[in-house]
Amino acid sequence: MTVQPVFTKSLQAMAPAEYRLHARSWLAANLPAHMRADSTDWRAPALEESVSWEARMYRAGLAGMTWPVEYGGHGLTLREHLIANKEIGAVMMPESAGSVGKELAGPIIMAVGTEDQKQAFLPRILTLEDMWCQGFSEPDAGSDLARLRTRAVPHDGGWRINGQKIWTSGASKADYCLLLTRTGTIEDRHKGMLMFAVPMSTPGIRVVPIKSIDGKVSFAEVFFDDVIVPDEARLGAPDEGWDAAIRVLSIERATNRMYRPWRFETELRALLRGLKSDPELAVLLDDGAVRDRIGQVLGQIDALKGFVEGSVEQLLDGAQIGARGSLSKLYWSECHQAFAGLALDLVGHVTPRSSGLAQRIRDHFTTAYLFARAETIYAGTTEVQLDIIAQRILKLPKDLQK
Amino acid sequence: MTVQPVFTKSLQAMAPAEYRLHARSWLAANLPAHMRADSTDWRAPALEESVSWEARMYRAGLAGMTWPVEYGGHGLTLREHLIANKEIGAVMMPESAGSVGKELAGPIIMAVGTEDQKQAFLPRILTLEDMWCQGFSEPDAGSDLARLRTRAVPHDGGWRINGQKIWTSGASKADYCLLLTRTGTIEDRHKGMLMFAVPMSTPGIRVVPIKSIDGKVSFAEVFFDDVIVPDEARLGAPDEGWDAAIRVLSIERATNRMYRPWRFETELRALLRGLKSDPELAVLLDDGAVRDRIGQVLGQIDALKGFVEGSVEQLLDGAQIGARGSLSKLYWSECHQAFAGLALDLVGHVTPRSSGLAQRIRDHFTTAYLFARAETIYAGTTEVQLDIIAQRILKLPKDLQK
Amino acid sequence: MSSDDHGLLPAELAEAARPAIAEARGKPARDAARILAEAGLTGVCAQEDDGGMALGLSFALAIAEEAGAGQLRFPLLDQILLAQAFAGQDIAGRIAAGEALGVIGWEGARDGLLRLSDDCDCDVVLVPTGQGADLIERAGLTATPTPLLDPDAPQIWLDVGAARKIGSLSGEQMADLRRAGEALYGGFVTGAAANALALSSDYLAARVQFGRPLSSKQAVRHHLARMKLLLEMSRAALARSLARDELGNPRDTRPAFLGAVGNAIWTLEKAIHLHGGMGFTWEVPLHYSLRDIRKIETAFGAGRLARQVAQDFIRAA
Amino acid sequence: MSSDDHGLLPAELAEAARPAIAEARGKPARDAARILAEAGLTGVCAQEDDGGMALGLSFALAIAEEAGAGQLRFPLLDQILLAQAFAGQDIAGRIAAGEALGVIGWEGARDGLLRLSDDCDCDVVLVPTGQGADLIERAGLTATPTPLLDPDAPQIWLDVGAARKIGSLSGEQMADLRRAGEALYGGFVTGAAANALALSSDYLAARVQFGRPLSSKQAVRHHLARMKLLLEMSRAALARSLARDELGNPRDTRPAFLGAVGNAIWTLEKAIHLHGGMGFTWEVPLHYSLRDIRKIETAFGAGRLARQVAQDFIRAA
Repeated sequence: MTVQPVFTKSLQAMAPAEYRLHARSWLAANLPAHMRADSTDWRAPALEESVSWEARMYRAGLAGMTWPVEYGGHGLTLREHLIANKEIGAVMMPESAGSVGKELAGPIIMAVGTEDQKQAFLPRILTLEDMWCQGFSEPDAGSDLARLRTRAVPHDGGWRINGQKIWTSGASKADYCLLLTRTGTIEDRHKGMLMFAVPMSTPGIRVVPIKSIDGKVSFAEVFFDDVIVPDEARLGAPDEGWDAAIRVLSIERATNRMYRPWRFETELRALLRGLKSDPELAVLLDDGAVRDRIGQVLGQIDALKGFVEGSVEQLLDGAQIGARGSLSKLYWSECHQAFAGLALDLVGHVTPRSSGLAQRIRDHFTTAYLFARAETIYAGTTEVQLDIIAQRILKLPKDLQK
Repeated sequence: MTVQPVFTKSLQAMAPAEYRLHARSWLAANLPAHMRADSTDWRAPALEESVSWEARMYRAGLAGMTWPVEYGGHGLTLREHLIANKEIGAVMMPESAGSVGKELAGPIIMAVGTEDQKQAFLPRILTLEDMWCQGFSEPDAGSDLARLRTRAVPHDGGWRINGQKIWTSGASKADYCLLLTRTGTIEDRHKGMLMFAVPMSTPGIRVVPIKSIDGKVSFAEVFFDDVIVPDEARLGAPDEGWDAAIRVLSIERATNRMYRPWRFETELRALLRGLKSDPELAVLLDDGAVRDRIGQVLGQIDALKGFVEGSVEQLLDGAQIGARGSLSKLYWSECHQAFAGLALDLVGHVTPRSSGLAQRIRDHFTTAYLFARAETIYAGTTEVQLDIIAQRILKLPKDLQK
Repeated sequence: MSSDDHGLLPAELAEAARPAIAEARGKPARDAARILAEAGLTGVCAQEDDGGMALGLSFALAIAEEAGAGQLRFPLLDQILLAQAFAGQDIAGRIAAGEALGVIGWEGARDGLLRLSDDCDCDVVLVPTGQGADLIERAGLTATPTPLLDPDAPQIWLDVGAARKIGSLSGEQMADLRRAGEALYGGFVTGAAANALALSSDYLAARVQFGRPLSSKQAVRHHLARMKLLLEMSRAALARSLARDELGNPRDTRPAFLGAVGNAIWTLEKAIHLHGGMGFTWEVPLHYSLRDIRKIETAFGAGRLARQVAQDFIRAA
Repeated sequence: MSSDDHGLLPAELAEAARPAIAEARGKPARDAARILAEAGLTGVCAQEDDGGMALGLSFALAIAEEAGAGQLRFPLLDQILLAQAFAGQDIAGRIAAGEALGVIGWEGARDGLLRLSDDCDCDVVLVPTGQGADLIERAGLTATPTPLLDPDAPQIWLDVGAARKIGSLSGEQMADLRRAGEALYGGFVTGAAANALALSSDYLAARVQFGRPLSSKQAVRHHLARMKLLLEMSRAALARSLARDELGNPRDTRPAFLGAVGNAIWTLEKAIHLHGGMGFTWEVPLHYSLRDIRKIETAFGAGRLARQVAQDFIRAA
């Protein structure tokens, strides 16, 4: 652990209202204009700028809230996690460059890692000293992990890995890959799954970038050809590791990116401000159809806020979160995707003679519309979420009842 | 054959444009105001009024267009059928009281009946002297006819029938039931299906009306307890009859109620006229959201018109109609149901101080909204139609291809 | 939430209310009022001096959902709201006791005409005015029913031009009552949707086609899953709308109400569709809820409300 | 339909056009123009004196659908329309021959700015005016690209304040051209949707999950069935919009165009979704069609058009 968070003690002593005020004022004072998507000063941040900003947020107590202090966290509760997320949602800051580490690798290491692994990995995730990428998906295996083909076989006290991963976001900038493999044959299906923390500098790893619809290169295919790792790279025992990871992930799905409904509202406000900044565009907002849609979006946002807050209450009460994450992910993705379509329609009226802010908003929501295509796909498609709700929440029978 | 159509000869000599003019002017001159749903003189027609009106339409050459002259038809082509349907669609006349006879029993008898049966039944369907009801559905068998339980067993040179039917529209006013039974056991599934023309006066038939969501009693359950019919009541041979019927029905599905898109447009116009008739309501039509929806509906109507006209062209060219009926039924039912929702929203603004026409339109579309609930259900639900499109039109594989 | 709830949870009260709601269902309005009053429901938010239980609105919300699920066709929510709003006045006690019946005409009168979802032959009617609201006597006023949407319980146009005023609410009181009304009616339609989902799930699990229940078909499962999704979102939004914001101010209840109504309409229409032929019979009771929800949508002027919500947000953005 | 079509059917011409469209795809605009002109496509509706084939618009519609399906990113439809509209003028022959390039700015200029979906470094631009349209020279005009929707083929704002006018269309000519343009661009987006459906069907039949192709899942099947439904409805509406009505008058093409655009957007967005992760890669070409359709939607001012259609119908009702 190299960096001590600057506010640890005082953060833990803060009442919720104080913590909220701290988060709000810190962000207002520290987020540079060029990182605000609703500022005419905006420009695409370089990786090092994102990393540095996120490391600062962490030191200010706005990342790693619930992680234990001994692993670099702030030792706070889900209540502060929610408060921070609301404030993060209230500003148009860039998406996290270190989310795979913070949302995926960290919690899994916390659940199944050895004490040495926790000490080694966790603090460096929060300080952004280590960047992680996710190695779960394969070209031929989406939600059907029985088709996973990347294999790990014992080799000289360690493991030899061969296979191919896809949709590995941030692979080219990552220090480690959270890699899912199988040790048995494909006939073993869900058995024999094994996870690793693989340094991306290991020989035999090749990263092939994938250009996505919004013109960015944030994904990659990653090829593993006879990649040798020591046994210390293993996360958990075979089977045990993956099962624990599944449990962790279902909680994570409900607690990750809690800022979404608040950000959604901020985006709506940014869109409206952009249009209002130009009298020729402002009249668009007098239209009945536009108002109907805005009214609808506001109801959706309120529902999502209530749902997230309810989830936190339930978790704080010690309840199982179950498949609630499927409900919020599905609802957010569909509502937000539809909103992106509305925004695209509206910013289509912006011309080179429109205000600077209107042009900024046009650029932002044009890209947002394209990127929103992915929202109903990643982290479980709409259809997967609906299947989960039918199966695990409604428990609808597929066969005749006795 | 008791009634000779009055225009037969001249109808057959008419050019399409003449026939269109004839249909248009005849309807304008003959449809009483109290049968026009968009007239303040409207009142619910009594059964005998509907029967008399439909018989007159037939004599005027506006029903039975494509049926052969020897069975009371007008011996015209599908082209005239389409022309008549367009003109029928252009006025807000009541739905046919004899549609089961004209759309279902007639075409099936034409396809599988004996010459005696054709002579006996077909002309009286067109003159409305005989009313028919449909006996296909059963409480436990919807689209899965393998579950059909009504049985016919040989009895004294005729047949004894036991079972129960449901959704039998017009059962209480019908003279005959077009009854689907099985002669074998339920394990024979689709085999051993047999159809009958059963006089509703036969002892052992009991009709129990079903009240529907719009407050009308147009459906019934029909119970058959040891109903004895002579062999002459049989329509076609076992299996053969039903298979032919299925083929007939797929054509019928594409050619029945061709007036729908034109009626749809007429309904939209009636809604608008009703609202325009009152200055306080007319302003509703200046609203952007309302205009967007109207623009959308107009596009849907144009598509349905083009699709129906295209189907007629194809049939006239001798093409197989295949599953095209699924496309038009599905599209019409969903678009029309959504339109009914829009109409309900708009007529919700009508008050007792509104114009008489506005109040008429409110009443009409309130009932229409309720009845529209059935449109995505009867004649094959949305899901059944989508399954048919996937299976028979797109031929999407369900199993791995070799 | 009231501090004087004796550790009672809203869900527990709703559970306890269920038998009374079931008993009141289908009864004439006066009888229903007595049954519900005896169970403490009409006065759930009324002051103890008025014979009420003085519980918070979250309790009333739970009861509202229960009433929607139980298809109670009696204006229980109006009784709850009026008994609370007229605290300390004679009418509050009489309503809480089930002795007087009141209904609320949410949109206010236009050209002297007030629309009511169902007037239940009531004693008093609350008529919102530009500022606040007037409580008027129902007796002697001319009513024009429009029965087509709901023949059993027609919407009524009441001519309130010559009404006798017997009480009033200030602008602030009416704003409170309107917020509470939006949340409670949102709860009612959400309960109706929950019931429709339950009926549909049961029906489709029991209905067999090609050797398997219809609930085994993915299209059916996804429809039901969407109903569940919307149900939980409505509940989340409504519960939140009743809680104070971070600064202790009341929240805007309109988006939650509008969302709940839209979700409930979708759910009921889809439930009727999924019931196939049974769905549009009078016998399967789904249609009652659809009528109720549509009447509530109209009563609150949902279309206009949505525009206002948007306009307020746009203005403040 | 032209009477001089030598028994050729539109579908046959479209089939014959396919190789040229495939060859032109991805080529620089000038090269594409030559390839398409050699195949007779740019002049399909132009007069024979102008080097055209003098075929009816139903032939151009079939080609438009083929171009959409083949993801041709070259303004072939504008060439067809301009070569027909300027019949007998020098520019028509040069466009039909692929020697000159023209594009149409459907919405007309506002404050001197004209939006083009892609200007392809063209020679001439058609600018609708209050009545009719002006043909102007492209050379020397300032262009501001807005590349975010389509980096490969950015939308362009052209400053036409000081443009040199070299031709014009009367109000009636422009109305004809606009109708034809709506039908043809409707055909283009419908072709794009047809291609998306075909790609999706193939992909989902080949993609295996839990031992079966994804196309065995009812939810997937229903999505694809809906694409097919909308596709056939778009085609039916467009074909009808080009046929004269019973009185021999031209039909309103706007509803069919708007329907086709809405259906195509739905189809492309859904196709991308159904392709899963592959769908939002640059490699799977669905996104090109989505960009094209969105640009066409914007170019014609589809939102404004829908309002006009409704307004005209309301007025006439």
